[in-house]
Amino acid sequence: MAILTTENRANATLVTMTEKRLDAKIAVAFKEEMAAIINAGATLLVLDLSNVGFVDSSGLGAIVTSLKLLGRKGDLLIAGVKSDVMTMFTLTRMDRVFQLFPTADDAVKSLEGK
Amino acid sequence: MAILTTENRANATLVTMTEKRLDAKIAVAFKEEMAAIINAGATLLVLDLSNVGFVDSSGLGAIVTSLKLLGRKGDLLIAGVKSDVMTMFTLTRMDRVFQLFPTADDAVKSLEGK
Amino acid sequence: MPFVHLSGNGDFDHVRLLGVAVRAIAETALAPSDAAQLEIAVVEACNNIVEHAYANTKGIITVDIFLTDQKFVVNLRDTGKAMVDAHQIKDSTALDFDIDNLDDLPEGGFGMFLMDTIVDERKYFSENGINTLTLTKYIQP
Amino acid sequence: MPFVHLSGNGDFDHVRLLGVAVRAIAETALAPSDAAQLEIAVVEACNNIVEHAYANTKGIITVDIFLTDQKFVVNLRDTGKAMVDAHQIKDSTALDFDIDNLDDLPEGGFGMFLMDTIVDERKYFSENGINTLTLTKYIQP
Ligand SMILES: Nc1ncnc2c1ncn2[C@@H]1O[C@H](COP(=O)(O)OP(=O)(O)O)[C@@H](O)[C@H]1O
Ligand SMILES: Nc1ncnc2c1ncn2[C@@H]1O[C@H](COP(=O)(O)OP(=O)(O)O)[C@@H](O)[C@H]1O
Repeated sequence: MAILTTENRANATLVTMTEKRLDAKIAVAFKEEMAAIINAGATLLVLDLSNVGFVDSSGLGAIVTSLKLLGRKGDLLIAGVKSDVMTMFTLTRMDRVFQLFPTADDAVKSLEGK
Repeated sequence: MAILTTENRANATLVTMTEKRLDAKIAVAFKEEMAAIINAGATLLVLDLSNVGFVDSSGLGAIVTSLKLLGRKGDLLIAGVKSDVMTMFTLTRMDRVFQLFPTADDAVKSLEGK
Repeated sequence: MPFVHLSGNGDFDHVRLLGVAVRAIAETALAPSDAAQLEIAVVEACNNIVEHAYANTKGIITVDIFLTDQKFVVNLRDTGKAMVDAHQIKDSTALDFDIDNLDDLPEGGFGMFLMDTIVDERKYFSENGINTLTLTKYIQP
Repeated sequence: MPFVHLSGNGDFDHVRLLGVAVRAIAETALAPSDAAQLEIAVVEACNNIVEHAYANTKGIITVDIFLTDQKFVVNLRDTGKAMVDAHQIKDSTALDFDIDNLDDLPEGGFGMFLMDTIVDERKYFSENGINTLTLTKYIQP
């Protein structure tokens, strides 16, 4: 069962998290599916978290792992972060590491021309 | 601590439930406060349940008790029932006993001229 | 198979807390509206334990939740007075009232009816002073 | 004083269920956003029990909740490996990274920091093979 779905949107790859929780139970699967997407050649990624109501530190760590794997050659933008999940980003200062956008459309648009 | 607040609205008494749950813990207090309102002379009542997210059979019974106390001389309209609470009314057929209105304003308006 | 154990004192304060906890756990497996209905069934069962089994004496309510792909099972236990004849308590009369006759309207007696309407199976047995009520909700695939 | 007892197996499936149950109970006493944060703290504590105390062996996580007007107390117990020196594990280094240096970004190690940021007190002790972590959140009057 895939926890991520992908879709080409302009020059970006929109990655949508389908599950409601990104936690320790699912963090390894998340990293593996992200790695598959990145290894298949995607470099401009938008991760849509609008279905996600809970992220723990394993889940957040899994996103950081994906960013590191992508490296400096790409971009990983995050969209649709709900307020409870945003707390996790701000408490850990990850809101300053990632570019966060209200919606996937906003994030896709910001990548145009890159 | 009052669980009901009252307000005069046109010819109706608007009774607002302030708590989020109308259950066995609070059913007796609810009946007592409703009795005080009815015994003080109110006959056209609108009960606003828009703050209420959970009603059990004790809570529903307490509303029926109030209706019976009011008797045929008055009216007890119910407003703002959320969908989870509506289930309780429909499962017990009480949706056919009570007149239900989307908002307190709708209920107050329906009593005009009574 | 996930299994969570909950318990609290047999009073209405704790019934609330057990109710919301069961609902939250149910929401991980059931549709939100089904989880909300399950909270009603569990609260009715707990209220009965407080009112009839413990009848104002002290005791513990134990709630065990078993969760499979096929069903959500809630096992409620108490050590109070056993139900006299659980199978004789039918749901059929609870709704047998005239909606236009004010005096006829029921102010209670909905508990068993609600449980039977909401869950797919209700089983009760009493053994060695422990009363066990099992409520099972099937999960649509 | 309301007191609810919860328990489940020490694995990530059960951590989820314990987490949502604690949050639902917390919502009866705390602001929704505080209850959401408390879920994070409890899930981090439970994840640590699964990863470090039980470290892929089997065991039970017990969560006791005490609720007063002043505080919401969550007591987590396990029977796994005790923490070597709970007081030496500081929160100070977790956030000590350069946000512009990709290689420096932490992929973990946030658990203790999050607990300390979210709750007002964290206490740990280990006795007779039972490890107890107590997280206390004060309730604003
Ligand atoms: N847990 C229980 N222990 C003992 N008797 C019970 C229990 N639950 C229900 N009963 C009996 O069954 C009857 C019907 O219960 P219920 O439908 O919930 O209505 P109510 O509790 O409002 O009377 C109760 O009045 C009581 O006599
Ligand atoms: N319940 C526990 N039992 C044993 N050791 C623990 C426990 N919780 C935490 N630790 C130790 O404290 C360290 C820091 O924990 P934490 O801040 O949650 O980060 P992480 O678990 O991601 O390493 C862990 O790496 C582990 O060595």
